[in-house]
Amino acid sequence: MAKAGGTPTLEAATVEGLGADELLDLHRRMVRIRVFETEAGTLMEAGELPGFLHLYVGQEAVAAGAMATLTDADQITSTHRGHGHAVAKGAQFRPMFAELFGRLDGYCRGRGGSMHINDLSIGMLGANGIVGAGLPIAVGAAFASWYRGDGSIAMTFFGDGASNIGTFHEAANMAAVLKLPVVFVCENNGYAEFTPQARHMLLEDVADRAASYGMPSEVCDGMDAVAVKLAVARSVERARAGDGPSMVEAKTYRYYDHQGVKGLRIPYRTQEEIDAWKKRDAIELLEARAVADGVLGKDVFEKVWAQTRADAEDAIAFAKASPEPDPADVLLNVYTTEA
Amino acid sequence: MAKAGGTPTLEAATVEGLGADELLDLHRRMVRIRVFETEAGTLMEAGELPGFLHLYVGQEAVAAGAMATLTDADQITSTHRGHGHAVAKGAQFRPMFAELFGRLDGYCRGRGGSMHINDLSIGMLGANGIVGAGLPIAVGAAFASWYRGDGSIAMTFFGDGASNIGTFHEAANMAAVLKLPVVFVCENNGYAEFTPQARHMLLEDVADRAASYGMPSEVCDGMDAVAVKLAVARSVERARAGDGPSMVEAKTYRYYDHQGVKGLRIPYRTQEEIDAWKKRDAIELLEARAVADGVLGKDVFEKVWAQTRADAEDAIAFAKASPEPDPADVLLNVYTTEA
Amino acid sequence: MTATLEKGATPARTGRQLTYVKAYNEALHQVMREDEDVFVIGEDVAGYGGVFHMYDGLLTEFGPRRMIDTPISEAAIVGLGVGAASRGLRPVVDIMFMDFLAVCLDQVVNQAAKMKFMFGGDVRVPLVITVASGAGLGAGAQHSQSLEAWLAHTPGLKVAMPSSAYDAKGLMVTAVRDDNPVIMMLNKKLLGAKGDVPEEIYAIPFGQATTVREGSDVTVVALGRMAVEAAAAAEQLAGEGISVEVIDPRTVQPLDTDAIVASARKTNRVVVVHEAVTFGGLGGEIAAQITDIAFDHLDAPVMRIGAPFSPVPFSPKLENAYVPDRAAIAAGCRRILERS
Amino acid sequence: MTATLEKGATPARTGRQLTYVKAYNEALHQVMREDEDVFVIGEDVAGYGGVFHMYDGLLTEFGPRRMIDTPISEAAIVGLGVGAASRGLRPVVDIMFMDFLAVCLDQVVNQAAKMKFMFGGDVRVPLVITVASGAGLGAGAQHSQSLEAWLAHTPGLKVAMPSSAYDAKGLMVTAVRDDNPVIMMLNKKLLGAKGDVPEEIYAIPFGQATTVREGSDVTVVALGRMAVEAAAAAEQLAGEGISVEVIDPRTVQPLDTDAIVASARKTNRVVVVHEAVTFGGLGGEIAAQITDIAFDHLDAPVMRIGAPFSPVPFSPKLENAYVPDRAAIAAGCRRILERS
Ligand SMILES: Cc1ncc(C[n+]2csc(CCOP(=O)(O)OP(=O)(O)O)c2C)c(N)n1
Ligand SMILES: Cc1ncc(C[n+]2csc(CCOP(=O)(O)OP(=O)(O)O)c2C)c(N)n1
Ligand SMILES: [Mg+2]
Ligand SMILES: [Mg+2]
Repeated sequence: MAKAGGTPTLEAATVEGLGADELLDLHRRMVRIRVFETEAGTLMEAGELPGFLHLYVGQEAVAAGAMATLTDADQITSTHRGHGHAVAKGAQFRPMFAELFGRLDGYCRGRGGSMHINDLSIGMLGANGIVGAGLPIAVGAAFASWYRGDGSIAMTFFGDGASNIGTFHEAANMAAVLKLPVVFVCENNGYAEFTPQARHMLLEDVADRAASYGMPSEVCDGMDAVAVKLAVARSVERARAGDGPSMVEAKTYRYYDHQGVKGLRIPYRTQEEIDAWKKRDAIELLEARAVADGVLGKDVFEKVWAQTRADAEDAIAFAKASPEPDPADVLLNVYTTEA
Repeated sequence: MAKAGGTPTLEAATVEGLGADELLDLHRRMVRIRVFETEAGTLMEAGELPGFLHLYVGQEAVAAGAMATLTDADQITSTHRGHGHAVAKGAQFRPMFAELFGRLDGYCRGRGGSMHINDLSIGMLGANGIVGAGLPIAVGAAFASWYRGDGSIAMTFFGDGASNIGTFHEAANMAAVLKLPVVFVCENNGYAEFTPQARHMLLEDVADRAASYGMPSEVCDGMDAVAVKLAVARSVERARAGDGPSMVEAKTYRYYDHQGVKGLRIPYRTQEEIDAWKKRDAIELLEARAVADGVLGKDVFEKVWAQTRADAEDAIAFAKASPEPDPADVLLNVYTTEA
Repeated sequence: MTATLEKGATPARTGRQLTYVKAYNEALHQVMREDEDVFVIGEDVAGYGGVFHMYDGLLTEFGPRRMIDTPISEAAIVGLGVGAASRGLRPVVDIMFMDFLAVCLDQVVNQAAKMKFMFGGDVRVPLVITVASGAGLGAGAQHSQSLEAWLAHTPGLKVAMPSSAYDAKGLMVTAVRDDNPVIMMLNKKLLGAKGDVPEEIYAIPFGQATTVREGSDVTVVALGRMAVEAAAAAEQLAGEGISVEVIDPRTVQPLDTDAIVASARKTNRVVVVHEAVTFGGLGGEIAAQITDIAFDHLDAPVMRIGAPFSPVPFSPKLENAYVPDRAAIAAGCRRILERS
Repeated sequence: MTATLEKGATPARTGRQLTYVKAYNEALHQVMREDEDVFVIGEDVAGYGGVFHMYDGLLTEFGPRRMIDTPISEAAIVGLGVGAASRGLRPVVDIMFMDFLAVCLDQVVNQAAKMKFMFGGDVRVPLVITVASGAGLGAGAQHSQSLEAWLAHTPGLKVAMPSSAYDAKGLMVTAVRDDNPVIMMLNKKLLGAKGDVPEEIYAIPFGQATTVREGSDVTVVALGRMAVEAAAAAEQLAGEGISVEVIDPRTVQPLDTDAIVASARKTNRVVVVHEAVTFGGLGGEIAAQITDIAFDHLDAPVMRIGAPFSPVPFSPKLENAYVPDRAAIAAGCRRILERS
């Protein structure tokens, strides 16, 4: 198993048990994230985007694998590093890029920015600028599922660093006591900003904290979308069956800096470490394995990349052409005014 | 082991390993709590005390056993149910009763009341009206011990209910990561207000939550002052040796209602349950065992009771005679004005 | 069946007497009957009925699906409310003492309040957060605060401060039906106060002040329980030949500036009174609004009466002196009349 | 070595230029040298030097005992500060963005602020909590707030809002030496702004406003970064023949009412400006105080300029329109002169 922040020692990705369609679905979700984030990073480096940008590159297998277990009726809450979750859940490039530019056609009509992208029509209950704040909100979404008995579930994403804040503890315990259909997915990339995991908690596995709530948990390879999907699917099944919450921890890595693309200051990570993780790049792993196993051909993947790049190009052009919000409308949507 | 909120199945108290002096010390601390609280309850029932009163009767073994491991240089933080901790740490009856009456000679000069009694001269850093708030403050006190390297430690008391609030989690993790000399003592009386433990958490032992922080923990019989002292002493030793924080859970029971003496509404506990716990009353257990083992005679205990009752009588008279604070002084002590 | 009071309408009083807390409780019974999406969650709200009896009887009628006890986890309780509300339910979250908002304020001000705006409008957060506020019970510095100024300063929130049983019911009905997060501040000292409460369900619109008493010499704008004290002061001053108009804004966010300014224009002298400490309290906001709009009508600067700048003291003697009361209000009125 | 400025004293400017954030950083270096009990704790303050470079170089000089990185646990971070301060240490706690105070406000307002009072006086809480506040960086609704109104409304706290590098250093020195909990609000948009900063250690007393510019037609009381905007507006208005006096209170708790009122008496017209939303902001408090004391000197009601009643929008276009700036202040000054 990978040591967070250390050298990855995971086995090669598995494709077992998943059909070509499912693999392609995972691949497509990952590629869409990778392309979106790479483009966003380029735009930011070029000084074209206002505000902060917490890129998801490197962690694609987690969002892709987890989201492949959900339907649009299922709800997720996300984090400051939310683009990957949005894209994997099915968000569109056009309003996403438009939001990064602060334009009227953005998901938040330019009001929210990177950290507040949401799409209620697909069950994406929003990124969040406050570490840990999404966890209890997901518990509330799961409460609504339970209250209505509509078969939907909720899933919340959080980092290794977030597992130290009070809301993690409160949300997990609340979900367990009320036996709500929610899955807690920890994306352990080994760092909270610039602090390595070993300096912010003493356990190796965040998942072990689930025991405090009588909650089942498991750890999976967060560079392997198939492994993530299979692990999360077990938790989702429990949630749908009315057996309450579960926790899944995916060991993963972010390629870029905490915020933006390149770290400007102290090298809190070694190049060696970064390289080692990149050798197990989730997309490359999946492609290589699928090709080696003869499940899918290289050409299929190429098409996905090409199509996705074209989508991004289109979306960026769309975003740049989108009008800026009108300052006269600043009070819009502070309140819901009429029923 | 006692099931919190259920029928106690603990063995009789042990006096092993403790000398007559130590037993008498434990006894004296417990009796002082019992008498103080019983008198306070009587005064409250008679309508003589303003505000809230969360009585500690039933839980005396915990405060007595734990505090017997500390010196005045060691710091504690307490809870809304703080009288027992204050008394066991060495607080005086006179300023305690005066504070309950809101008088000038009270520990808070009448400004604080029951929930804020403190005595910095003996390392009592205050009761606290906010559930869970004392935990990180104790971590800070322990930080000061570590920073100064003065050999002192800190201890924080909290209930089963408090183990569900965010500050419990944050404080425990912080203490563990920084390896601070602090002991977390959970007084599990089986209820958070009127909610039984089984409905506010899924574990039987709060102490198991220490594992989330890589922290050693143990459970002890909270009706047996000797058992508490021995268990807490092990944690204190670790703290003093620089081995970081530990957690001790004491299974105990409160005899009176959550607030005040008698519950006025729904019987959230059965008389049977209350009676069963009272059969293992901490003071009676200790007395009976010490007498049976021939370590101490009944007369010694009688003297303690008599002396303590006299102290209480004196203190109540003192408190009643203490002047009320002057409304002209309301702005006193909002700020420290001169160094 | 359901009456929503029009602006300026005088609600029908029926002579039926109910306590403030019972009126709040009746509102919940009625809105829960009318709307299956309403549920109540908090510490000891179900089995125990709430530490202030606010939720008595609801578990029996609505069962454990709609009346939910929780662990001591305020941030998760409010967060649960936010998540459930964003999915269309109408949670009523109980946070017991208002002071406890400090342990969960992020979910209130950074999540519930901002979600709709940050999301570009695509969400509604019909969430009610009920808190017990106010001093006067010897509850000490951490169980006695009036923190409406924090909340009214937070765009996205609404804040109701009922001063009577009638308002407790009517404002609660509106709060639950509102599609925005609402803080419902029940005053602890008023819980047992009886008043006229019609049995039918009725809603008092937010942002509509009520004229507790008409008068012509001086206007007292009084928040929450201070409306009761102001009315008593007015009664007393009437005996001295001073005619006091008492305005209770009922909600401080939104604030009925029109009604307040209209009264100021009529009496030319205004006293604003609240339980919160004066410095940084809403008295400043209200005074500034009045002065800005009706400057030329004022015979004297708007006077503010609030608590002195200290935490709430425990001792009854100190606490009584600390919280503004009818005597302080009457004195203020006399002073402002002398000054102008 | 150590200079504490007397009330009204003009601090010696030496021509040495430092950025605002470097000035803050220099204050810390100096107070940590002079007092072994001072330490810094927070997320990424040590190894990384703080996400805003506030703590650069301190780890190297003072080592890991006095520069402590923590898990993401704001309530525990502040709580640790409270506990350590109550034992006589002088913690500087970094909470990064001011908005994050909402996750740990209990430790700030119910513990740190009230402890001395509740305890009957027998404790000191010499705690500094540093936060980065303010909008203008496209950081969105949860990373851009100015929440001084919450804190200044809390008895027991002090609140400093430096508007220059000079003040960042001098107020920080005072904050660390103060025996009370102090909130040090650094404005994010000013971090890189250079100004005159003497090398020696010096302390600017709390509750002492500074006259940024003298003038005779209208007074602008400007909080935090708004003092910079107000000075620019004054410069512009000077060209139009309007003489503006700019007062920067430096600390809003305590507030230098005397200086503000003196200026109001001189110019007879006052504009108060802050970044926070107008409703419930300190503009109301300041306006009410001025009006109360200097009513007869005012030619027009005190004008308040603040942000509109919405969360901070992300889009630069909206955000620029949202935050008050020199143009808005100049317009306000012209308007108040027309009005009176
Ligand atoms: C309550 C709060 N504290 C601090 C921050 C600043 N912050 C943003 S992201 C982050 C690190 C989060 O670490 P982790 O949860 O592991 O997520 P990752 O960034 O690694 O994806 C911090 C400290 C914040 N946004 N909210
Ligand atoms: C933050 C907060 N939430 C709720 C309360 C109200 N309250 C006071 S005591 C209590 C129960 C505490 O239970 P536990 O920790 O088990 O302590 P016990 O009362 O059993 O000693 C509650 C909910 C509070 N004071 N503070
Ligand atoms: Mg991380
Ligand atoms: Mg308990």
